[in-house]
Amino acid sequence: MLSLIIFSPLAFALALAFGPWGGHKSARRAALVLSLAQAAFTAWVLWGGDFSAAGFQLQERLAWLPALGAGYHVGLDGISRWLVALNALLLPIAVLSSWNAVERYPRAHYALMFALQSMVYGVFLSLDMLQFYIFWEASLLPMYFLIGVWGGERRLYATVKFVLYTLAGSLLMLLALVWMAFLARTQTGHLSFDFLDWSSLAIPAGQQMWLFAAFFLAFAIKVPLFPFHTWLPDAHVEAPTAGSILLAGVLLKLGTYALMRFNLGLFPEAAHAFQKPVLIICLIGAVYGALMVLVQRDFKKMVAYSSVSHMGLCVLGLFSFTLAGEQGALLTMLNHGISTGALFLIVGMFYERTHTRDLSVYGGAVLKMPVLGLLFLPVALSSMGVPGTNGFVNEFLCLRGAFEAFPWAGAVAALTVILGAAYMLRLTQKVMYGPLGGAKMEALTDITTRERASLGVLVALIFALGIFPEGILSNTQPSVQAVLARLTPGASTPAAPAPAAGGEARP
Amino acid sequence: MNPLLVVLFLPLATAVFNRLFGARLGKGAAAGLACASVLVAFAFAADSVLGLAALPAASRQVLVHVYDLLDLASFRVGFDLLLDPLSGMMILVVTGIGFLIHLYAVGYMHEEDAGEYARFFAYVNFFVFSMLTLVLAANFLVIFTGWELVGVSSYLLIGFYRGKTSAADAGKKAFIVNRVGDFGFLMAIFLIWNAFGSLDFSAVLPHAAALSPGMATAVGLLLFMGAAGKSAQGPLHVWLPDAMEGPTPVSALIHAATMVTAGVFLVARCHAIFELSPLALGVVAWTGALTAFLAATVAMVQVDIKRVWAYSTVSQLGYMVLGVGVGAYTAGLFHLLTHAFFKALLFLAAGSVMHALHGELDMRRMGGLWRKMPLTCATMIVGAACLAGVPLTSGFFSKDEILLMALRGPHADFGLWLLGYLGAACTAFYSGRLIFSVFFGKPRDHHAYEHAHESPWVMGLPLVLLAVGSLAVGLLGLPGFLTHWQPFTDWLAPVFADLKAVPEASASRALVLGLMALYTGTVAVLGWIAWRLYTGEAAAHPADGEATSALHRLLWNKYFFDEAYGFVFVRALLGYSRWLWRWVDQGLVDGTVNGVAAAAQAAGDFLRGRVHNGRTRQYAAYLAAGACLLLGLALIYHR
Amino acid sequence: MFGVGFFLALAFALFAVGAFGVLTRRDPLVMFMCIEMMFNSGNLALVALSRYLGLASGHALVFFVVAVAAAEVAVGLGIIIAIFRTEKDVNVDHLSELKG
Amino acid sequence: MGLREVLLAVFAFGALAFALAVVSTRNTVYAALEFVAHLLCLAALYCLLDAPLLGVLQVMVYAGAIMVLFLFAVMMLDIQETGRESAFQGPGQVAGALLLAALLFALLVFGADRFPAAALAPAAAPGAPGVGADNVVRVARALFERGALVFEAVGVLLLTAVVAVMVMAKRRLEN
Repeated sequence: MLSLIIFSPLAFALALAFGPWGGHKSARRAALVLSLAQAAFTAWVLWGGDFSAAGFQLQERLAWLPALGAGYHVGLDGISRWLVALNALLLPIAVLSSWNAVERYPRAHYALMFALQSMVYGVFLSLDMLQFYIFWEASLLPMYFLIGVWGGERRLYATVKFVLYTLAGSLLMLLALVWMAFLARTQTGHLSFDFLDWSSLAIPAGQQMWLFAAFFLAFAIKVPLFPFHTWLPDAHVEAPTAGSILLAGVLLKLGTYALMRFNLGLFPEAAHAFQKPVLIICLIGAVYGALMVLVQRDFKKMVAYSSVSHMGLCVLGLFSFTLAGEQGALLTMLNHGISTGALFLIVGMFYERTHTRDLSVYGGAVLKMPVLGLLFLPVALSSMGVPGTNGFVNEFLCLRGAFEAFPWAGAVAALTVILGAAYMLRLTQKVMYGPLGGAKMEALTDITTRERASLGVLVALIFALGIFPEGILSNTQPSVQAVLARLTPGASTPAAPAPAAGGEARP
Repeated sequence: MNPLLVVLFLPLATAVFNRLFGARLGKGAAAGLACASVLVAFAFAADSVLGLAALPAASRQVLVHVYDLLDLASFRVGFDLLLDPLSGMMILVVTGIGFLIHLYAVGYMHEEDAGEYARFFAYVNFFVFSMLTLVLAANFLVIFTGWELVGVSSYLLIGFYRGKTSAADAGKKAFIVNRVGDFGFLMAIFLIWNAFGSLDFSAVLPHAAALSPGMATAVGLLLFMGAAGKSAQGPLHVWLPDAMEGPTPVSALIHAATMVTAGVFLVARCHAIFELSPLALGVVAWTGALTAFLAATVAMVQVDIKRVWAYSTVSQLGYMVLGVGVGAYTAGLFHLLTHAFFKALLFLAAGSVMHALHGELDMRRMGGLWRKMPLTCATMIVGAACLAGVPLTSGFFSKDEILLMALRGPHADFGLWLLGYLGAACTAFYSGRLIFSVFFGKPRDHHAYEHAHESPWVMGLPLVLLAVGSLAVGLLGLPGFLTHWQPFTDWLAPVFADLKAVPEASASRALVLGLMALYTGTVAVLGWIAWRLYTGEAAAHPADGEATSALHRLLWNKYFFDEAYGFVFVRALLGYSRWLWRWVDQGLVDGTVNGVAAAAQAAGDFLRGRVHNGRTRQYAAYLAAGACLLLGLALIYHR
Repeated sequence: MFGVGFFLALAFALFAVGAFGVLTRRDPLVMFMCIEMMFNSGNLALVALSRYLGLASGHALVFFVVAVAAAEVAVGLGIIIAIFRTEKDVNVDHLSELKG
Repeated sequence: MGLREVLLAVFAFGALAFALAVVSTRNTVYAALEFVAHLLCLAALYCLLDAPLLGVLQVMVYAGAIMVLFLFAVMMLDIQETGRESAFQGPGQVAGALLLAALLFALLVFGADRFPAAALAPAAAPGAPGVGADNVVRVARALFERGALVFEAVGVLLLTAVVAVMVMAKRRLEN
């Protein structure tokens, strides 16, 4: 069933690319129908899994290269379930966002989006490491073309930078994969790339350091964490709206998901050793990212840097090795996908009307677009992390996790609460409020029903997840606890700073 | 369906309904719906409070669990509501005064078109919901949720006139300064979670003694940081005066009666933690006293009547914080109650004057309006009297109690009393100044004077009700020696039962009477000075800007707080970020990335130049070297 | 004294001298001669080993080497003369148009 | 030290001497002549090493045909004493070349030592090169029986060489 989820978008992509769809109107309608069908199917399959336990559900296995120990092995558990759901959700929205924006080669545009979708499904669901690597690299290609063909002026520079950057990181990971496979052979007698086999390996601490570092570099570039983030603003600025939505909504999550699944899952001792440096990188990333947003002139660059800040917070939660932190990180992946997806959707709507991303042109948009004003507010509040919206829950949990691990880390990370409010309000003020800023603003027309539908769905989710976070947390908890159990079996987690009277019972 | 849920969620429901469909319903229906929902909420609130009163004093608490918010393995927190005497009082104030202000707003916002009208009432209803969430919270997470939602609704309402940049800026400023306070509050919440493993008041406050003194001080100070952000105390007061950009009913409801008192409510609610660390209480008391005095001085020179009342609010909040800071929680809360009434009255009256003079706020262009607006004048005089502390008014009783406690209370200090007394003196002066320059003396702007007219009944009625309320509420907390009938103290006793002793002022009757005489004298003298200055021929207002003395310039520029913050935070931060962006992000990080690419290309070119340069003999040399290498390797590796 | 080692050493010496000649001389003709010299050193080694091992195939191989050398000289000189026709100068260092 | 050894020594050192001479003389014609002498010495060595056929072949084909071609080329190019400036190109390059040549020689000798010829000796000596007429028969058998295919290949190679030279020559005539 899972293989169907992975490969059906690919089939749709081919159908779209070579199917009988003439003009760009019929192509986009077909793309929308197919994407909705895909989303429905995925939802139906995900609904099937029972997630009270921590293990992998709906597994499918196929011997592909037994000599190499590489097979086709897919599985789903609490962690990857909601990420797959997010992926399924964002595609129809991305298709809707390219409704009028894309005139050139529409069929190829939608086909590439479906291909990207299929690759991302592959990454989230694959349990065989070689297969994971293949999907990981393959996910770059559709994005390369999406940015390269339908992008802005400096799209070639941006897209080559994006692909090479990620590639450079993941080559190191390939080395680590091979090393692990041989390690598996020395310990279990046969070469194996299977994640479940690797989980049972006893990896010597020394080697763990190197393996952890290699994996971490590849995923840190993808997340992106502080020193490796400069590709993101360029990629976003030059990407078409649909590209930005998928890039921010899903591709960034590949990095954080992989960090949680592989770095924390396979290398406990190394994770503990690297905990402090990683926390420091995340702190820098979070605060630095927020500062960068304050000074940007370009609308999309602002949102891109805010993603760097949010993702820094997410990995901060990941590396706090506390239940609250991990759950917070997982929730950040979801909520960031929704709120930043919505932000890019809004940027797209503005770009369609004013054809510029330079903020100096904007001002007083709410007077001409009251409905957008109504929908823009929850998205801004979610990005700021105001209670009642989804942004607050994951920020609260991540900060809680960081605070539980190292109070100083929590304190510094909490600065992003203030900076977040500062940059989001500056953005809202610059774009929405104040007097009408010139001719371009006069020509603004309010958002159409199509745009209202896609934005409305995301805003509804923002409120739903904000008010009922337990809906998601309850069924990701067993899997997250399993990862945590591996991480801190013997080692005691950092003692709580104060002599706890009530006592914090460790999971 | 517990009545509390109705009290809480009805305003939310009407807010959402108004925001989405209000415009289509038309102004009457939208306003009617909004006012009705708050009135019904008030009714249900009164009913639940009466139910609460029926319970025996010891167990006067009602806990309502709505649903589970977070359920991590060892830690559960739910959306729980707690009704106890403290929150009972607060919900009555919020819904009661809220309703009157809604009624007033119906008249005040009349000129707006249907869309804006519905949007206004939606936001005000949303504010009532947020404030009730804050007040009824049973754990730190829900109170924080209410805290932020109140911040959001204040942002929306201050920036209500979206077209005006100054309004939007004021909204942004308010929210960001609140967020600075929330940062401290969030840190406190995490420390409490670390220490107690739970966030429920029932689990944390009774066991507060478990906190080490150092930790108690830290939590106390951080909680107060949150409170200062919300109640505009100390360094975080800058946003309140600018919040006057919002419509006047907003100023009355949010920036006078309810939201700004949230800080005092928080300190009262967590008094168990504050009691553990005298240092934290000291900081609270001194911040309160200083703010009270400084704000009062600034209020003396302002010319915009709403700004005068704004600074007066900051000053009165200083008194409440002072009261709470010296351990006199009941006195502080009593002043909160009385202040809610008369400050709301003053703002609404100012709104009525502004409404009559078509938006004119500068008192130097008013005068002699009492003939044109007798009702507004009368009610404003009542309010000003309470504010100034004229004897037998509610303000007199509540402020005296605080000043008495500052002198003789459990954590008393003469300096605190002195600051409080000087503040009270300034308060008497500026309230007199405002009343006399607006209503008495010669009208300075004849054109405006001609057009002035009394406000419609829908605005007049709330004024009258609030005036009566202001005077009546004073009776709830008469000084001890007058009567043993202390309804307010008795009502709050169960909440502060854990305090060692209800802080009875250990003062003799003579001292109390002496102090009262002192205050009455001060009020009378300053009132007379104000009369002489502002009703005589030459109105003694220096024109804007040309400050006569350095002190005047200092006060006129509000101690240069805004300029200092503007420089330190805004410009320095942005400058640093811009530098960071250009040098670190573009230069260092992106530089290395592009540098690596350029280096690779340069290396390629260099090699091409060296190797493929057409010189045959060099090729031969490379060939020979290659041959040697291979031979050597063959020899080495072939044993 | 004159065993196969001696002749092999001689062949290697000739090979080294030939290599040195190719590396240092700038006149293409002399370079060709040195290349021929290297060919011959190969032949000498072959003949010496053939005699030592008692094999005739060594000689056959020398045959082929000579044939190849002849073909190589023919084509090489042809090229040099063609270059000379156009450049009027055959100094190897000046002929460097064929560069990357 | 019989006559054979004396001759061997003479021709061996003669070949080496002439080789060094070819490399060092400035004048190309002298180099060509020295190279011919070198070849003759080698031919003599072949004869002394029981390879009379090769000796004769060397003289006829190599010294005769190829060197004549060289001399033709020298005449055609009428090189004006290109060797006037020093035959070598500055000390640096010469040193480098010397180093490389010495290195080659050392490695080869060292290599030969590593693989003693004895190791290559086949179990049985199928056909010793023999002496005199017997040598020709054996070489012919080696050439045409076992090496027939290679022989044809070399034939093709020579053909292509001839064609190549023809093509170059033709173009030269046109311009």
